Amino acid sequence: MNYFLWILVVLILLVIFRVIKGPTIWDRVLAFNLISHKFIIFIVIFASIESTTFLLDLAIIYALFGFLGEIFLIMFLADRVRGGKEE
Amino acid sequence: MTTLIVILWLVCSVFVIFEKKIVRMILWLFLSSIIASIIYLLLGSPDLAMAEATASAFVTIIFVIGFEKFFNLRDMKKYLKDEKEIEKENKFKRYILPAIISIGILVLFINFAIPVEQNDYLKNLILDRFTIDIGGENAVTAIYLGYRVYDTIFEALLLVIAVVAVVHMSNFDITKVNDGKHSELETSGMALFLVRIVAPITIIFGVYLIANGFLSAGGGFQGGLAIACFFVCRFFIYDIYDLPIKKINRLEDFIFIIIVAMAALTIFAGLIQQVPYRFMTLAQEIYLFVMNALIGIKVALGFIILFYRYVAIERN
Amino acid sequence: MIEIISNVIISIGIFFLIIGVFGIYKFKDFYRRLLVSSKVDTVGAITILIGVIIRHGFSFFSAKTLLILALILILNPLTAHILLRTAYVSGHLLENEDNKKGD
Amino acid sequence: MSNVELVSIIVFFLAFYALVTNRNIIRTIIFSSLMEVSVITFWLSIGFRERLNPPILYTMADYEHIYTADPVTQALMLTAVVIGIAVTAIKTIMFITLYRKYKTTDWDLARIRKTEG
Repeated sequence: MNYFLWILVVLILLVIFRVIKGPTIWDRVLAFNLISHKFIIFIVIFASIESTTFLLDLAIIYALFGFLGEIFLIMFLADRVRGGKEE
Repeated sequence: MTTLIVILWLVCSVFVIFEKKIVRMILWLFLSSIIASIIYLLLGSPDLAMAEATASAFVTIIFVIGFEKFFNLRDMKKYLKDEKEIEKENKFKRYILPAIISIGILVLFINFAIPVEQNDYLKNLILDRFTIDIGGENAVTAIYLGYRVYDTIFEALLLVIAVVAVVHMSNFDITKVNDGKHSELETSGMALFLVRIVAPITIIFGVYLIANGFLSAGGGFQGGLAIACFFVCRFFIYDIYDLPIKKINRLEDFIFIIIVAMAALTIFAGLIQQVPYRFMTLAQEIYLFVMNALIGIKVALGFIILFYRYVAIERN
Repeated sequence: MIEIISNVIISIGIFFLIIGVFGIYKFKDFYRRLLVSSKVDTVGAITILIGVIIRHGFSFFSAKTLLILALILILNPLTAHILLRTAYVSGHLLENEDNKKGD
Repeated sequence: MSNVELVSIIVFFLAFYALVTNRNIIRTIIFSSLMEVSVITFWLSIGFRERLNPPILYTMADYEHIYTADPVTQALMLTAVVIGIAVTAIKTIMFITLYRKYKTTDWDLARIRKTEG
């Protein structure tokens, strides 16, 4: 059961290369989305290893707040080509 | 396992520091503080992992909204050109001297600062006694609501001052800001529909975190931030300006006064000790729950005001 | 016995995640990458969480895992959708994928 | 000196070096919030052993509390996290008012324009 955590961390390491290399900002945000997704699964497996239920609250918080932070990053990254607000 | 994730955190912080574009820096900061939250979990503190996860989301939101008002976040080149205008003073004073100083302090700190043996006397004392003295099952909540209530009061006071500062520094008048359904965010219908589904979950989850803060991991702060997250989701659905910011501000100050009164009455005046022994645990649990609820609501109101003031700053 | 089944199911989920990571590096354009990885990731999450639910049987733990599963099912595709829509609307060109408009 | 402590000290001094040498106000805000995170990691990693379970009652199996995390530092750092958010909010709003007045994101230029103005 423990080596699942190791595999997940290695996967996160691989996805971080995409955050470094990503040509456009959108690839970086996509890679960040995948990383925060993998962390949720990391916590669920960690909680099931220790079989403590309150660690799952943490996974719910990760799902909600990771989503929220990302949404705002994406929303305000928009180039506002339509809005024509080119300072 | 922790060493691998800590190295991951080191990599992300190095990238935060040596990144040129502001947008990527904010993204790396968000990533590094989420990994730091995982490290807190592995170091044995789920409370802090929750607080750090919510902190990373709110800090990112504040940065993105704050900086986006003035720069188009994507091409920062136009705004960083004024760094070149000033003539470059000598490289040594600017870059190499601080490097030497910081490396010097780092080496000194590593060799001499940390005492090698750490005694666990205080830890064992508190872990044995906290259910009797203050009640509840979560040692962290028992500490910051029972043994160290002073610290919580001053921390709540600081939050009130932070909100007052933000309210006064962000000049905001409805007429100049283009009202209506905050037109820049033409989110798609599907996004609005699903955010409407997710939003109630956040507020129910916030109340759950506050309710059993003293039983399992959670507490006033994390619950309050989760409730504030509901209003951040609400920002997508409804207009920005229908929240009575001034009333909420006054309500928050009022709750702060109640917190101070509550702490003064029960802990300092020792009201709980006068309760007959049979009702002692009940009185303690009521006290912990009410304090957690008050702190949660205060933190939630504070961050709602913070968020709505930031969003409403008009862009010049 | 239950332990073995849940371990097998979780390892299948992890295999899906590996395919997701592979998908990021194989495809050259942002849109293809997004399409593959977010879909495969959600499927991986579903299998892993079902494996965890089976491991814990009928208990409070698996009820909470079910809530997390529902949240992931809603949030992950929604994030991918908003990302795709904002990228397209704000002018990330689709056709000439070799436009290295790095920003 | 567990490696979690070592890494958090290194990150602190990296952020300190970057904070001192850069001239952009936005970077100063970001690096100071990074320093806060590294300080909190340092504090938490003092009594660290490999497999620590949290200080919540029914997970504390052992009575000598060897494998239980230290609740004192956690309570201390919980308030530090929330103060970190509040201080970051104030820093950003101060930067916005400064930018609105002096139209620059550079410390030295702002000082020059302040003295000129």
